[in-house]
Amino acid sequence: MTDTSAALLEARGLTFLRRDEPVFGPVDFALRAGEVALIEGDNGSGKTTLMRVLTGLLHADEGSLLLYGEPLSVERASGELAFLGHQLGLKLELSPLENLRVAAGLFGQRKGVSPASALASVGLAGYEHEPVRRLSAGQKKRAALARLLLIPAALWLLDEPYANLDREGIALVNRQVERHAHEGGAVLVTSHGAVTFLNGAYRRIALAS
Amino acid sequence: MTDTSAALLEARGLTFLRRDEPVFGPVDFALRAGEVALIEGDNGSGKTTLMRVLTGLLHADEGSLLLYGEPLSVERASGELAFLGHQLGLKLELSPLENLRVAAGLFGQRKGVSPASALASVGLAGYEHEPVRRLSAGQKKRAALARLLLIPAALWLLDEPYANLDREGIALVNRQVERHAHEGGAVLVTSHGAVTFLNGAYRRIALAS
Amino acid sequence: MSGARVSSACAAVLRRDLLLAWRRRGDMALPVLYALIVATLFPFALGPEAQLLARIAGGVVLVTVLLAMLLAFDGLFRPDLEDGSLEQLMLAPQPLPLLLAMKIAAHWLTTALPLMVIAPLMAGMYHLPWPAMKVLLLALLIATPLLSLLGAVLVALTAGTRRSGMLLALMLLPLCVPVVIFAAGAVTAAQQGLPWVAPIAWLGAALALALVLAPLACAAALRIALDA
Amino acid sequence: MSGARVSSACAAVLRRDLLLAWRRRGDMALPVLYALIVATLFPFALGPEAQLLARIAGGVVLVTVLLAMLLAFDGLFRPDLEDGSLEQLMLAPQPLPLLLAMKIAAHWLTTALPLMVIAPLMAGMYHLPWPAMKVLLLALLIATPLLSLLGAVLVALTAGTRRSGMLLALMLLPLCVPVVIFAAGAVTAAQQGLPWVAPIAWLGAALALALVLAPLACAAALRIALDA
Amino acid sequence: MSLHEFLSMGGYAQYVWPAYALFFVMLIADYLAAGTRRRRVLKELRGRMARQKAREARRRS
Amino acid sequence: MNKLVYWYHKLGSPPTFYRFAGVLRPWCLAIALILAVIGLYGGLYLAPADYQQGDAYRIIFIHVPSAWMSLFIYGVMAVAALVAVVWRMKMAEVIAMQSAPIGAAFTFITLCTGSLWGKPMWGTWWTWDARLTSELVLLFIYLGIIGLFHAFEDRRHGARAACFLILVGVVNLPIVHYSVVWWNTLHQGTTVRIFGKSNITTSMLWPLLVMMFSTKFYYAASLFGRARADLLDLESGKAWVKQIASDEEARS
Ligand code: HEM
Ligand SMILES: Nc1ncnc2c1ncn2[C@@H]1O[C@H](COP(=O)(O)OP(=O)(O)OP(=O)(O)O)[C@@H](O)[C@H]1O
Ligand SMILES: Nc1ncnc2c1ncn2[C@@H]1O[C@H](COP(=O)(O)OP(=O)(O)OP(=O)(O)O)[C@@H](O)[C@H]1O
Ligand SMILES: [Mg+2]
Ligand SMILES: [Mg+2]
Repeated sequence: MTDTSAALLEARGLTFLRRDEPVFGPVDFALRAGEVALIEGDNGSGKTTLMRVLTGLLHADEGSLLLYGEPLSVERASGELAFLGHQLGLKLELSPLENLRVAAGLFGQRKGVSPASALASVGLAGYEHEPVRRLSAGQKKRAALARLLLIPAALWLLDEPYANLDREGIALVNRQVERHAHEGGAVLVTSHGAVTFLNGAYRRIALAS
Repeated sequence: MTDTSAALLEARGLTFLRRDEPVFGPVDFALRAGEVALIEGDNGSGKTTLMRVLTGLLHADEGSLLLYGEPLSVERASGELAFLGHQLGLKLELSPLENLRVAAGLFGQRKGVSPASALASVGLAGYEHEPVRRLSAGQKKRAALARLLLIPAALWLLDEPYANLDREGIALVNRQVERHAHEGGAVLVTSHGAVTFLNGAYRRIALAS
Repeated sequence: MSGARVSSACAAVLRRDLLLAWRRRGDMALPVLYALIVATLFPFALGPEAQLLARIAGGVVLVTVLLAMLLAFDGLFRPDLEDGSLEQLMLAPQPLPLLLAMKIAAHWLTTALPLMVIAPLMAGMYHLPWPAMKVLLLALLIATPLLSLLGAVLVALTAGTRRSGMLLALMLLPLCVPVVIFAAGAVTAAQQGLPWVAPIAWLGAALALALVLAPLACAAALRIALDA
Repeated sequence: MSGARVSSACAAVLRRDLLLAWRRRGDMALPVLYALIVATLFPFALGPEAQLLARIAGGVVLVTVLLAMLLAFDGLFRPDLEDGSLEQLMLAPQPLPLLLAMKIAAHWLTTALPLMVIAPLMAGMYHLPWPAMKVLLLALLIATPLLSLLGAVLVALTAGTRRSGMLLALMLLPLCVPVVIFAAGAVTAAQQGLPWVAPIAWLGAALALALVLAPLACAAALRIALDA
Repeated sequence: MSLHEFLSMGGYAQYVWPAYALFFVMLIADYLAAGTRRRRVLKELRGRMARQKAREARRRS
Repeated sequence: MNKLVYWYHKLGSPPTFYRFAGVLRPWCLAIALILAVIGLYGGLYLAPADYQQGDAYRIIFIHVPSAWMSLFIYGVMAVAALVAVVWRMKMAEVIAMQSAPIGAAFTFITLCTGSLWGKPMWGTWWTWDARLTSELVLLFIYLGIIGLFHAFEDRRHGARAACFLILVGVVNLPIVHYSVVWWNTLHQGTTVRIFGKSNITTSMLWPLLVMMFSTKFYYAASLFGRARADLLDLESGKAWVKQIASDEEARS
């Protein structure tokens, strides 16, 4: 089916222009199964923009983007990747459980994981039926992280997953990322240049602003 | 007219309730002319809420608030204080100069200061006629700071004035605050517990979360 | 790992939107109230003469329902766009037009259907006779999903802009003109005892076409709107 | 230090709002287009019979202008609330009701006045005869500021809420009923050659009252809406 | 007056009885709404109290 | 006077009001039910058929009390709203806000029963008559108040805004009422005259008055119930509410 020896995700000379000025310069990298990479850059250096290009929602103006060695498109990418952006994609009026059920309906779910168990493993046991509106910012983030655990995507794109989280939450993300890489997935994480929370020596991709 | 020996602003047992739970505990302080004080607290500890109570826009549920020894009300407070909040109060479609002219019309202006000179002294010379929409976040903040220089208010309430500013901008705020205190004004500044930018040993008012 | 089936994905989207509408049922009532109030205002402006009111009943009810639907369109994609749910929908491994069709169906069920329920009430207050009322309801039953579908495409196009309400009205109303003409034509014909099937048939044909094409166009428009 | 005079503060507010409207003149055109299109839809819905159209001309123009104004009300305080300008206005050492009166005046000038300009056009499309047209314009000239003032109070109340458009319509329309009755009554009377001064005089009296009370109520409502 | 006569309301039964039915249905629904709301509020409150207790227990341990 | 102030403060305190309302509620409901049985017996059975309207007029025994209630409740809300806006009294907010759905229900009943009565009498479900139209507008005013209340995230905040709207609506009510009257007389004479008091004989009048009192007591009972539930929600951080929650759990 797909060429499994090829990198899971590969970018070659990727550039995104806004009014003919590059938001981020040419970016090259290849991400294989089991790898974690960190995208670094200051505010406004184009991290979020890059992430959205990688999901296929935005089109790069120059360069090419390959998923399993084939050109990436929204149709091709969908289902293969899980995206956690600045906006969490949770409905405030629904409970975390109801939100996860929708995700499971859309994306399917991993074997051995249920919405309730995913919530429990991000520390939201007891909050399953509370409307998301009433959760604190950190708890909302956790509910969004539970979606990653639930849906069967190989590539995780995490845009500033640490924001709003306390120490324990940061450790939770790190554990989650490492486990996913260990199980054969791949993870891209963005972070402000100054502070990094991922422990371990992962590959760094720098975006100059 | 007003009892000048009394503190410029005095809070006694000030508490603000949301759904009957205190957002910040009883706060007591007195601020005299020439003083600067720092309000510290974590995210969500109630700093912004306290500031809005001090402007008279929100009503404290318990405790009392005195301006020049008299109970504070919006009518009494207006004109005496200048407030810089999370929202800067700038119109994005107007230029910094036009924005400042509106402020001068509403609040009057200090002797010897004009909108243009205030803009120059916050480093926005050359940007007077650009719509605020096209300014960077830091430049917007500077335009809001210029308003403080322009209008004749004795008490400054600055809610996180350092956000979005670079090193030079931070130094600018510090100089501005010190000069204002020196000229007989009083300043209240909020800041996240972790990092403080004000140099000098100012009084600290801690809000427990 | 097990992927999701298309049917369960559609059910999930439909159920989610209906559940959301139920949780915010206060908002759901507003278009209905709006229509009722607009319909109430006209007699004040025109005088309470029963014959005149009966003459314009069909037209007023149609235009009022249309205006109320128009105002509710903003809620079709904007909330999902703002909280990131729309991105998640677009990243799902399912045909996007189908998922959007489900969203449109939910929107029709929660905004147009309540309007259709009160349409007889409004028409009754305008003294529309029963045979014409039947035709009016039939016309609404075909015209409102048609408008929902057309509106969805335009809402998708304006999804990325700031003040989309007015803009939407501007773009949608010209499209509405033919719909209104045919629907009102059928009602008037019925009121005068003339055959009214032809305009309804045209509306039906347009609806069939829109059912196929609108979700596709909507998906394309959303992709364009988000790509910025 | 020199305080600002009340007159210069009022001028500053008025100038600012007019300037802003000018910078966003595209948005300013939208209510006008909206009214035009709604007014266009009715003949399609009712058929082109000149006599019927003339009969309902006054009412349709009034209700249409009202609906268009309604849609523009959202822009009265919300932008200022969101960017913090409103707080600055409330902290100014000037009587808030006066400053708000200036904002309302600017809003009337930028939304209702253009609508008044096209009102004759719309009425002409409906074959309203000239003597009645004069009365219609006079009625609009008094009714629209009245609506602006009443609307401002309610907009101020909903300033703190999320989806306020529909809610505003719901709250405003009962207040509109008397206004519409008197304005339409005058136009109908003129059309029938009857004396039309009495309802206009009533409207004028209401306007005088609203001019005094509405800014005060508006200030109180805003203080309530912001106090949370 | 027979029961039938009473129920037929002199030929106006189709207007009188629906009016009375509406009156009672609306008021009963209105009255029950308070009880329903009260039960829901208390249920939510008990959930919140249980969570608080669990959190305190965790903190103490 | 002192006694009045004492009770003002006493009933202004939520736990006291909660207990007070809990005691009174069943009594109010019982009285309402007994009066309703008596009134309906008198109205539906004892009273003779009207010589003009036949038995259709019997709708009067729910229509008119409901119509009176729709206006009476607005009056109560206006007083409560005034107290709430001026003195920021929490109980007044609760009473004003919890009365609104009951008032809306009575208004709706008035409209529907009137409509059901109008069909046989006037031959139409609805005419744009002054009284009918102003009652419809009253329904919209009620719904606007309820809508505004629920539009705010914070409930006390919403209550304060809605109370202000109630006061604005008070000014509006007579204007709407009279303008609608003038409106109809502007174009044509009153088409239908609702018959005057003189037409009512004592055998019809007393059940009407009994029903009037019954609806008043019903209102009190319903309001107490709603206010109690609302207080539990509003004060859910307070010890007395937690006490009630754990007590009820123990009992069940
Ligand atoms: C939808 C239709 C109707 C509505 C909205 C309506 C509304 C009202 C209202 C608001 C009142 C209270 C007026 C006040 O106390 O100031 C009232 C009273 C009354 N209505 Fe109706 N009504 C309707 C139809 C009818 C019909 C069809 C009849 C009888 C033919 C009727 C007979 C009465 C009577 C007898 C009173 C008591 C008048 C008095 O003594 O104050 N109503 N109605
Ligand atoms: N929709 C947009 N239209 C125009 N310019 C945009 C848009 N979104 C972002 N930009 C600009 O593109 C640049 C890159 O933005 P991006 O959001 O990718 O930065 P980022 O690295 O994610 O920053 P942050 O650390 O604040 O999240 C910024 O200069 C920003 O102002
Ligand atoms: N409009 C509101 N309605 C309800 N709760 C609010 C509202 N605004 C703030 N809060 C809550 O009140 C508390 C204090 O908020 P506040 O904004 O004063 O915090 P802060 O100290 O300024 O935080 P930050 O450092 O993030 O600015 C928070 O828990 C917040 O969730
Ligand atoms: Mg970013
Ligand atoms: Mg803050």
